[in-house]
Amino acid sequence: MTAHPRDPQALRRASGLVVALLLLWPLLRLSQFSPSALFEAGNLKVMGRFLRNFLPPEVSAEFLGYVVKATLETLAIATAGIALAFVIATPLAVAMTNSLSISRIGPGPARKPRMALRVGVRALVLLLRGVPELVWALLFVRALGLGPAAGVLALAITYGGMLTKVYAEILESSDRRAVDALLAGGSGRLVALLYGLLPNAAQELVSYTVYRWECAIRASVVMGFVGAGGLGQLMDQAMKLLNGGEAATILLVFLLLVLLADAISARLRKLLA
Amino acid sequence: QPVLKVSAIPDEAPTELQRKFAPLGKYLEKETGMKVEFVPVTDYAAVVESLATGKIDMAWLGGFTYVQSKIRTNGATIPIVQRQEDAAFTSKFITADKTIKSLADLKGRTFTFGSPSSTSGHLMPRHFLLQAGIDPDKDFKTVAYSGAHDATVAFVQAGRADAGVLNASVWDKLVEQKKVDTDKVRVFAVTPPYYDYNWTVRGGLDPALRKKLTEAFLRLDPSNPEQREIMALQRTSKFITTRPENYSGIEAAARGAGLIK
Amino acid sequence: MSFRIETASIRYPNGQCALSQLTLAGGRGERIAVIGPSGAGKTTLLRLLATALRPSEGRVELLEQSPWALSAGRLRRLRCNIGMVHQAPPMPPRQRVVTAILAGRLGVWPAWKSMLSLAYPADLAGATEQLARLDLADRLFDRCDQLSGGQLQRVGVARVLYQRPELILADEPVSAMDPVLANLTLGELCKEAATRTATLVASLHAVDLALRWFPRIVGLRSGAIAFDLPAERVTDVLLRELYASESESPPVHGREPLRMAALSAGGDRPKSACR
Amino acid sequence: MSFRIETASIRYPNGQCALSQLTLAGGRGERIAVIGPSGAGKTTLLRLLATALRPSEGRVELLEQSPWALSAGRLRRLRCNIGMVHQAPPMPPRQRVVTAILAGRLGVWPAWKSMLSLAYPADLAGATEQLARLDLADRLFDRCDQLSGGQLQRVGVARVLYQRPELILADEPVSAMDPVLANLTLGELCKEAATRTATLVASLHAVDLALRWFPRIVGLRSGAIAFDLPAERVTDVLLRELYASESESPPVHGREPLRMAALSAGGDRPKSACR
Amino acid sequence: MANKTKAAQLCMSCLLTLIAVAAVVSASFAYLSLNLGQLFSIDAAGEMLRFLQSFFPPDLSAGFLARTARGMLETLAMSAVGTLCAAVLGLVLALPASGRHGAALKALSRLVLNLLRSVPELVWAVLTVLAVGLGPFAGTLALALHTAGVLGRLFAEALENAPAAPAQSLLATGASPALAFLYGTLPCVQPQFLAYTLYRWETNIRMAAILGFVGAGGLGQMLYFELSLFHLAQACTVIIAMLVLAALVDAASAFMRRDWVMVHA
Ligand SMILES: Nc1ncnc2c1ncn2[C@@H]1O[C@H](COP(=O)(O)OP(=O)(O)OP(=O)(O)O)[C@@H](O)[C@H]1O
Ligand SMILES: Nc1ncnc2c1ncn2[C@@H]1O[C@H](COP(=O)(O)OP(=O)(O)OP(=O)(O)O)[C@@H](O)[C@H]1O
Ligand SMILES: [Mg+2]
Ligand SMILES: [Mg+2]
Repeated sequence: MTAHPRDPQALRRASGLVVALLLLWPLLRLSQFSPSALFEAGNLKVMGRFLRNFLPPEVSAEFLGYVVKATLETLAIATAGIALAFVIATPLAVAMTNSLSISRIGPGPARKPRMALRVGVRALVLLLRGVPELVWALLFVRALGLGPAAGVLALAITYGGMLTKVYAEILESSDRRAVDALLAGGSGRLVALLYGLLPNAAQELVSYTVYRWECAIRASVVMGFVGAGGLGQLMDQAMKLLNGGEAATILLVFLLLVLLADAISARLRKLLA
Repeated sequence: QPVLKVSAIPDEAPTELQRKFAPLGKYLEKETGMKVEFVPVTDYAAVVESLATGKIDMAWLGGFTYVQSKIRTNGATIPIVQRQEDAAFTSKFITADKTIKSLADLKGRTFTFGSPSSTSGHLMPRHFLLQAGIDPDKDFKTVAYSGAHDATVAFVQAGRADAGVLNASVWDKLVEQKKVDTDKVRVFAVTPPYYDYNWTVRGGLDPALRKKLTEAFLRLDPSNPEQREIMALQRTSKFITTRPENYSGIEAAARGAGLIK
Repeated sequence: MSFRIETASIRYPNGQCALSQLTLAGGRGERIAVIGPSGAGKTTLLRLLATALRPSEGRVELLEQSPWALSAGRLRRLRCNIGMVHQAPPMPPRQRVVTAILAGRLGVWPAWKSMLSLAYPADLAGATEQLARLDLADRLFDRCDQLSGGQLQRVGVARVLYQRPELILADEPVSAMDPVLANLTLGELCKEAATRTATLVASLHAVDLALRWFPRIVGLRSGAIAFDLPAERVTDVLLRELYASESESPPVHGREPLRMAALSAGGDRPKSACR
Repeated sequence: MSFRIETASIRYPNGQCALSQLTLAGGRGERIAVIGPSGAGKTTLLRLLATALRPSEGRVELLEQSPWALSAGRLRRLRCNIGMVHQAPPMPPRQRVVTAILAGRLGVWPAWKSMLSLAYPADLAGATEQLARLDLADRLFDRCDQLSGGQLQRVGVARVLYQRPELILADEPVSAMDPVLANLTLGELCKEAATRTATLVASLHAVDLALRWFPRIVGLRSGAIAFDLPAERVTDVLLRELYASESESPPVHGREPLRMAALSAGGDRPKSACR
Repeated sequence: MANKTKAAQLCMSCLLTLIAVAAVVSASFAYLSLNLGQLFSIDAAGEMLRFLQSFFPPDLSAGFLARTARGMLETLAMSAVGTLCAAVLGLVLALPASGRHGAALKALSRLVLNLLRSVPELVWAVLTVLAVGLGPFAGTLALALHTAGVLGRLFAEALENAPAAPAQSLLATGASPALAFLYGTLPCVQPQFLAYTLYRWETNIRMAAILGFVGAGGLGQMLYFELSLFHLAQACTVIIAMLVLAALVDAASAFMRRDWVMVHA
């Protein structure tokens, strides 16, 4: 019988915990974290009064007209933006995913340059999604003028960056064995993606894409900026003016759209199951 | 048919701006024979930027945004007309707090401006605050930017900020429309007058068209029942011509406040 | 020479040394069984031959080429000629059997064909044929996660049969199969290797199967070669030594099957179908 | 009675009928081997006994209880007493061996203990002990995806040994092990069953192992019981029939090992360690 | 051959769905009558290039750098604390939402998640400002509430996709669903969860931008301010600071993905 070994991870875990706590403390201080403020009677009363203000929702014909028009526009912009973002994201994600790297196996020839390339793509994607939408919008307004085109492009660029990143992360997290077998059998990366990763990851990819579409519907910054209006902008306005009734109506529309997105997502996932 | 693209700084809700512009747009269509298209945006910078790059032809600008557009185009944009009232515009400091009686009481309180690009909601109040010895970046507890004049009122009325500042014309409108509870919110200080809003056309716009537009504005007459509505919506009784030099005071104030580098 | 490994070592990232200074070569058309205790490095050796692992030191030569000196494109072409049956079948659970089998040719198909094949199988007949050899043709359109252990393993074998590589590697290809099926499957693998004079290297736990189907037996132990002999010269003693647990002497129950297996090996090994 | 299945059928959602009208019972302390061709329904039968599948029709009684009539809480308690070694070890790849083994007792540990155990293993000694029985004590802190096939399978067995259930189910528990190790493992499973008079039901492909270690053999074919006999009465003919491929007569190579296995079974089966 | 119909992977409904998606996308483009061709004219390229040039060089004066650094810290704190709270809340809601505790709880928790995320951050910010007053905590709370809805949904769907065998095998040995989750499912989905959380953190760093207006401060408010005033050099500095933060999070996510970090228990 061997003497019982000690867990070799124990020390690392304990020190990790300590470091995490040490880091968390200043962060909590900086963000002035104080949940007790939530439950102060005065604050609750103010909030309650404000929330009562949400009822009844605004249903005047004029406002509903605005909402319907904004909804249509928003849906169109979000759909077009996501479609372009998808076009941008797919090749970038394939290029960025380490699991799909042929040179990873072994490691084989050209490992270093490929890794450098991946780092490059990573940086590019970081730039796409890291530069605020507003800046992209300003840029495209210069080229295309005010109007949906600039908004769609700004959305496409930032969301393209976000989709790329998340696609890559999803692909990276799914089971590698199937791809490894394919890549070691001489297939190309695109084909390995289709035969080895997608069967497992497709559902999650689709569900994230639909979620992004839903975010695009809510996005207000870009659309308002380029004069495309949209639901998000109406919402911002209603909230800034603390107009509860209007906000409630728009919130209901948001909720409906979220439910719609959920239904679409569920349907697509079922198709892929 | 050629199109005249028009926009306005979003110092009020874009829907409101659109409503205000509709009859004026029809009038200008008739006067110029062009199709007039109004593009509402939600960001001051977008208007300045599009005017500077010729993506729109004419815009309703604040004094400060005009100065910005002038700087960005090296003086190419041309202000053509302004409302009579804009020649002596003021901003009003408001509060819902009984203990605030003068600007000096603001130290250590929370305060909200309108948009950072706003003349009457930010630049000039800041300028006069500085003159009164209050540095907003140091002396206030928190500074928020509500984004629009009517939002500032909402902020103050809901108690989210101890005090705020907005342009006099919007305040009067809100009071008139009973959109503000004057029992709670009151004006406790007013700025000295300054030049503000104007209609500016982009550089390179056909001078003949510019002339036509200027004249169209100047011809507006409240005694004409059709044009009365336009004037009422623009909240003025008369448009007057304006010149770039009118805004050198604003430019100086902006430089002094560090808003133009 | 179909493959040649010279003093190759493999060390996994966690420091585990799975093969040390191993030297082994096989000629075209040879059939080699690798046997050895659990953790001996059989899978590692086969993955080395499949170019899935790069030796930490030493040299590997496959089908007259040095895989790790090749350009990326040529390495891919080389890999198309090497097929591996994995110990745990690496099929995505949601994939259909027919797709999993056709995936064997992805390396040689043009990309458009591979993509179209996702919508409609590009070579139904071919996939059916290989599956039929393993008595599973009726499950062509089932999903991989709807198969039993033995059925899934046969799909893995069928994929390699469909691939038609010059070097066939099989990592315990029959571990989940009943005796009759195991014989059938090894028979098909051997037949495939024989008709195309491809090289077959298989790791096996069932010593009797190894001795029956493979003329050459390599015993692996702790990452090194314990013996490398023609099947008829593999003796009971050698086997006992090979499998002896490192910590203690072999358990008493272990003796019988070994002798039995060894005995039957010396006797009437059928030579018919293979070569 | 340890378990009793009465005319139970299992139909998978895709329509595949894996068990049809099967009736089988086992007494406390019995050791039963289930053998049969690939796809016969062995795994399905064991999953039925593990309450992982609910019969489409028929009745199941386990440890004197009707699992599907129990409340959720009582069903959980029942399940604590049933342990299963899966055909494909179901360990998350990134989990460490020690955690995977300790997971065997989750059902009986209080929740706080199980949670704490994620931070620091709650019962290092216990896990080491079980692993040592299978000759793998030195891999306690490795991640499951860093083990070889046979090593991972042993982790699965160790988990059930650690669980100490009254009904031990083992689905091909030694398919990835070499002969010596397979004997060692089956020996430990039998010893465990014997010392605690637990019931052991194992499916096996290696007929010789089944005949050596199990007094009672159940032959399964196409979801129905082909025979259910004491080991010494399992004849060559029965086995040949059991494994005969449905489409054709058994391949000629199949004969030898079967006879061999059957013969050895009749002979000197060691009875020492088990019971 | 009867197999022919079975062989085609594209079923009728898949085809219909594909067509529907294509139709909706082209309808959107048509509705907006987009003319993206303009983008590729020399003129447009020149305009954009000139605009980009006006951002450089960034303002690197000590005073502004110090302000930026303080903004970075504030943003980091708000986004980190907000995301952390959201991850915890999201996980708690994701478990029932993935259908582990029955259909009723699933529907309920899904509704809560949908509500949380259909209300944009900005709206939450207005509410939280009323609840706790102007300041970073309001921003933190707003981020946390919205993000919880988002992460909850993403977690739930990742859970539904996770391999079932490990948890099933534990359930079959009598482990409670919660423990089966901890020992069987979490190790499989943990990388995915971590990736989503870190990614969301990155998003929240940017989102803190919008929250500037609740007086939460940080980089977001600075960027909004400087961009509005066309202080492009200063805006450039702020953008670089945001990129640096995002890159840090990105690197952390890559680091966590390393095999030797990803040990589960
Ligand atoms: N990915 C890995 N990381 C670290 N160590 C590994 C890895 N894979 C295998 N090993 C170790 O390397 C040694 C050889 O493993 P290998 O899989 O080659 O054994 P094997 O002979 O195939 O055994 P088995 O018969 O059990 O499948 C073992 O000790 C194993 O634990
Ligand atoms: N999840 C499933 N869905 C549909 N059919 C299944 C599923 N699992 C198994 N089957 C089918 O049920 C039948 C019995 O499967 P089972 O796994 O019980 O066989 P087995 O006897 O264990 O075979 P093996 O020896 O190959 O493991 C097989 O035909 C198999 O294809
Ligand atoms: Mg192996
Ligand atoms: Mg089975």
